[in-house]
Amino acid sequence: MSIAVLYALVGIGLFCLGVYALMIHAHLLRKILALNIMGSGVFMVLLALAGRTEIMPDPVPAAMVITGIVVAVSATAFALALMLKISAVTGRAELNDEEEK
Amino acid sequence: MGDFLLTMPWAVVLILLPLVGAIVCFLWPKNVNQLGLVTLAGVFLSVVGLGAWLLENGVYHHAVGGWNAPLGIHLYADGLSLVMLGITALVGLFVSVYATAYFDRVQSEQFWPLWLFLLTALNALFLSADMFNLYVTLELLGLSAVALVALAGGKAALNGAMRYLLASLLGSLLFLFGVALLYHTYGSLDLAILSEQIEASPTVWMALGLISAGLLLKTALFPLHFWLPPAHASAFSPISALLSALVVKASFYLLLRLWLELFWPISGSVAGLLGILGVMAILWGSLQALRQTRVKMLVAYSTVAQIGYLFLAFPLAMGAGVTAWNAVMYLAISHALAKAAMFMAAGNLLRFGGHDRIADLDQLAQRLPLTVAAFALAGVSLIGLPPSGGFIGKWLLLEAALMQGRWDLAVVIVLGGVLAAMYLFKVLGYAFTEASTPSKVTAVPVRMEWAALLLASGAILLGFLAPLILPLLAIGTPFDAFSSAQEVMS
Amino acid sequence: MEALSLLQWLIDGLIGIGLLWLAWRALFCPELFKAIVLFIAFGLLMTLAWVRLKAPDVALAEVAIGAGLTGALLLSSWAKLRDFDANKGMGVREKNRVQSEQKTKRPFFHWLSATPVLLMAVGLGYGVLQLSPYATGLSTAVAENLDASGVSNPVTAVLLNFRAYDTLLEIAVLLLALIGIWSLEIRPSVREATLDPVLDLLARLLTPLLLLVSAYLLWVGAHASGGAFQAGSVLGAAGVLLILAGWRLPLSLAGLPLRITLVVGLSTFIAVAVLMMLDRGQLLAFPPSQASLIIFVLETTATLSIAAILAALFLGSRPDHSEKI
Amino acid sequence: MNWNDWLPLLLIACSLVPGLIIFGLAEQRVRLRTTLNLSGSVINLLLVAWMLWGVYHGQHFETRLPLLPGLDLVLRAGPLSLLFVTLSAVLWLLTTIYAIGYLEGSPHRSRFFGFFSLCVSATIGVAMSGNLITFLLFYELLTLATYPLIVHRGTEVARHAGKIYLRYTLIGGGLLMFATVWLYTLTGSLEFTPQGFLHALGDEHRPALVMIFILFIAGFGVKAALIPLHGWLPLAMIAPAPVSALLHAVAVVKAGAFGIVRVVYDVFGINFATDLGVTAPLAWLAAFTILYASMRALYQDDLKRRLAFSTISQVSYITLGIAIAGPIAAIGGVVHLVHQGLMKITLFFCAGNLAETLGIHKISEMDGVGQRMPWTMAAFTIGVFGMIGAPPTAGFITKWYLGMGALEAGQSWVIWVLAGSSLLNAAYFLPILHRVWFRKPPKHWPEEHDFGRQETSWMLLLPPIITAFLALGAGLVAAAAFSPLAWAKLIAEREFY
Repeated sequence: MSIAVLYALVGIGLFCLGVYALMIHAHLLRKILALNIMGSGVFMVLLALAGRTEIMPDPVPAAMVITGIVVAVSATAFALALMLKISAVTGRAELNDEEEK
Repeated sequence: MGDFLLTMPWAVVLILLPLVGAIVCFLWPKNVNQLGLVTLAGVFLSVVGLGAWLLENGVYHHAVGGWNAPLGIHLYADGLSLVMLGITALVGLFVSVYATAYFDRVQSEQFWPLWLFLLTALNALFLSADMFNLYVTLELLGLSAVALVALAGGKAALNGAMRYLLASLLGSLLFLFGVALLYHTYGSLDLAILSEQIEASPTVWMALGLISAGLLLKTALFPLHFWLPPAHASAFSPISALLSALVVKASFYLLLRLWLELFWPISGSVAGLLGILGVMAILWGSLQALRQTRVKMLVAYSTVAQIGYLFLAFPLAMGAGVTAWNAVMYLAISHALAKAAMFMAAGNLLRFGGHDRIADLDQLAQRLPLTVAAFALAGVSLIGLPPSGGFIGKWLLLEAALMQGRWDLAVVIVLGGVLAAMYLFKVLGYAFTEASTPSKVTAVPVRMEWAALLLASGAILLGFLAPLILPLLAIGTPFDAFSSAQEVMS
Repeated sequence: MEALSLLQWLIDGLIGIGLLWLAWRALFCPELFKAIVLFIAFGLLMTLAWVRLKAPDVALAEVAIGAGLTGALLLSSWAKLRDFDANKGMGVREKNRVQSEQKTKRPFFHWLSATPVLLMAVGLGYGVLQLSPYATGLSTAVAENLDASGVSNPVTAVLLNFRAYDTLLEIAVLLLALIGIWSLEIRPSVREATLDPVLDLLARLLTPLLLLVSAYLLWVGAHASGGAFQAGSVLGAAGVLLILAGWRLPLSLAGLPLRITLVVGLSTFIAVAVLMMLDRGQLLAFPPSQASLIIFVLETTATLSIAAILAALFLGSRPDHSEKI
Repeated sequence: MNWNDWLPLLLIACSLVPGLIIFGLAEQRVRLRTTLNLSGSVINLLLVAWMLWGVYHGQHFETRLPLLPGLDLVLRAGPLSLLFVTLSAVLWLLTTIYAIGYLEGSPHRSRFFGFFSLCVSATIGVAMSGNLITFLLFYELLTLATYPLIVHRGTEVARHAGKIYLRYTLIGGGLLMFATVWLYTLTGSLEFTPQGFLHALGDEHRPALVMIFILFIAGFGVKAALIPLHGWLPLAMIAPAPVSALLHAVAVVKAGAFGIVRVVYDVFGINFATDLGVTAPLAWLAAFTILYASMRALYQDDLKRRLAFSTISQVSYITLGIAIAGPIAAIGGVVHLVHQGLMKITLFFCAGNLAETLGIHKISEMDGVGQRMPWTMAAFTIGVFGMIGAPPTAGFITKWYLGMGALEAGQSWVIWVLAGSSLLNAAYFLPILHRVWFRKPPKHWPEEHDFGRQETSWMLLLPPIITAFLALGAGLVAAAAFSPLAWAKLIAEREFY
């Protein structure tokens, strides 16, 4: 096992933690945190696996991760704004399942 | 003129034009309606141009930046992309016309940039041949769709939007994870290169699982459909139309494309699973639709059911390849037209009576005949009654099912039609009766009624256009990858 | 050599465990504020991990955007949520809030979710372990074409030349997020507009410095780590600081001039794309001789727009509308 | 371009186009609407006459448009098609006149006549279909076009009737589609061919073909109201009288019966079907339907409901005639397509007149109505005698050929069915005649409308009188060259020899 694989496994761990938290938490801020941690996990897998051979670092995954980080911050900003709006309208930063019925 | 048609880089125009339109609408919101309609008209013409090009030259390739794959990104168009682009432009045009009458000033200033971003994302997605680029288009698509849902602003819409956003982001991340695994297995992001090299391995199986799960979540296949009804039912009606008709189809298209071109050699063996989910989606979605008391919620659940049909092709493709895929594409485009028309009709009756309670539709058949006609015609196609696009699609699908003795699927195909008839005619039946408590009515702009009716008529007309559309679909033989796989197997 | 390797393993192992622990705590500690702080710490540790993975460009982006800006967004959202609660004036609000922050679905559901997640973790781990130990990336392809790209930093070459189309769409995503937020029509909270003297001083001191850093990152991006996104986010951070200090765009600039600043990056990108299309028949195909100049123009305008968008994302409400209401 | 290639399509267009225009007309434009309606049906009649002459002289009329790879939309004018088309064209004209009179002054007439025309287009399409997919297309169109007519009045009862109607017919339609596609996957062809196109198929497909046959009968049986698939029909009585007339005599039930004829003759072929052993059970089912529905009719007090059960019974004569599988019985069955139509539409017109003029809906209210409305009741009486099968009416011809055919095919049990049915018909119709002619009229009718010196509006009176004469005439001149019987003989010859 190389260091690359070690980090990739850490990435998988982060991803799965994020999925779990996303599913069980009710508070939207937590869900958003969970998505961000999931994202970090994916980025880590994406970049770490490029380092399996020690010749030179592959710039393509790095570029993809930078793109991914920017996309993630955009999505996070939007999600947070939506959360604030929901909280302003319903008084709670949660999804209310009951009211749809 | 002919030269012009064939030399213009239509695919590039299809991506950049709506993007420029979005920026212009954002900068100068004074004349958004006119700007938007001009953009849509341009997009529509570009699809026609691309179609002419494809008919002349076969598939379209464009190496962006002059860099060939695997270093650069390729744009790619074949019959499958063309049909998706075409349906997008057509539905988009009608929804846009509808929207100019539907929204007030402030709303249309918000609507147009977002909708043009959505259109950019759709076109870019249909034209991309690069896995990571597809991820970016998926994010662009998801964010613009969610922002559009949230425009309605009410409690239900915001909740729906949030649920949709979370599902969409989760889906994108799953997809990206799959892309990462593929990249590190084969060192490329290009679809064509990947498809040449792909073979079964644990990593590829994981990639298949992740990518499929992400896209199924975005396509809202049962049981991952939980986010769809609240989002689609609570958005503004033209937006519901766009979401149900196009956005869901985009991720379906991608799934179809990836399974066909990338994963088919290995995914054929698990295609049955998608079929089972499809069956359950048809049954569950239809039963839920039957229980609804509001038109928009009913129509949204109908989308859940109709999505199920699209997945029946996967188990059938093993023995009836092209017929099954043709069937599913025909169903997809018919559903796009019909469902958009239906949501627009639902928007009209909401505007008219101020509510969409089914039991209180109050003689709409007489008072809003064009809208009810639109709803009915769209319904005919959704049920799969002749003559309509839905009928052709179901016919082909049934043929594919019976050809290989899949009685279970055949029964579900027919049963789904009957169930659809039951829930759709529930609405139509109440359009003939009087409500117990009459409500105040508001006039519906003529444009909104006709936009819905024309689009619904389009769904009917599709019933006669199969000899035109099926050859278009065959450009570049997108379904051939499958046939060769079939030969190898047999 | 052997000892060094062991040390490396130790460091990387610690970083890995630290990341998992921080993520776990950020996701499951009872208090939301603490969770956010832990998340920021997580981001900083991620930066370290990127450095260890020989990706300094990513590390820069992570520290500026992943940890910095995302953290700031999370904190300010948390503060606004708290204000909403305070405005509602509930008697037992503190207790309620804490409960709501901790609230999860029923325990049965925990197990229901945990099982497939665990299965997925095992499957993914197995899949990764099965990968061949030799990377099959595109580093050689990038290296071979680097000369024609106009820059010597390979990451910048990928972002702004080889895969510039991705970057174009990515800037579109950023802009879209902002337009989406603006269309939510969130009213600015009153508290935001008050001036804080300490922050004001800080902002006055830091802004020029951040400007300088940003300019450096932009310039250096062509041949070393850095580039438009890093520069843009640093410049954006300056904007965030100014906003925190209570500074606002004058209304005369908050309309069209601001909007033009927001879209100038994307517009330039499109304009270049179209020009290259007309000139060379291919989207975003830069002639190698002018590539470095074109990339510099693209990066400069992109930096400006990214900074403006990031600051505007932080502000949340539309500056030209907020004054009208 | 050959003119004959487009004639079948034109025939459909001349009811479809006026229909579509009428949808767009304002409610008050009575004159334009009437003109459109009548000119459409007159042109239709002329075209039919032209084609009858043409086919008689061996000309070929066929429209063929591509629909799917390997499958065309085919409209063809053969003898069997023309028999049904002629019936529809004639009865459409009469029903249109009747409906104009019947609905005078009532709301939503544009909608009504629009769907009415659509309904006729679909019926003509069903009649002219040259293959199964075309048939299916128009058959479902017919379902859709009749639904708004059934719920036309917009009451809760009407909505319910419409719902039940759709539930039955769409499930039937689903079965048909299933069967059709199944057949297509086996044979790769759906073209109607005299004596069928299945006998070339190998023996291993026989079980599948039996299943397909059952599916077809179940699918068409819904509209043909074979028991136990008849539940929708009595409920659909809620619709206005012209709709009932159309449903019962021309369009819906007839389309079902016609479908059975097509499947047995032109898909399976009568010999092959007999060989498969599927015709005998069909005959038993038809016989059972004839007797059971007649029994049910005995107990109905509502006039239209009694007529509805009578329809269920009578339509099954057609099925019976086919299923006996002999040339003479076939003539009886096919000719009954026309005869039943003429007789039953007369009865429904008359029932409508009673309701519209005097407000009479129940048989118990009909005492002495013959004195008040002699012309209407005279037509009614002719219809009734036809139903019973008394000579020299059209009904007699049918029963004669059915009986002879059964004997010829060695199935003498059918005679008993016919006799029993005639007795039952007499038992539920003759008491009505007794009331009508021999009882004293009450002082007040339930709800009398004034039509001046006439017993009712001429538009209501003329159609039943004409159809009654036709029903009588079809029996009297059965031996003439262009009589329905002569055509039926032509069709049977083609199938059997």
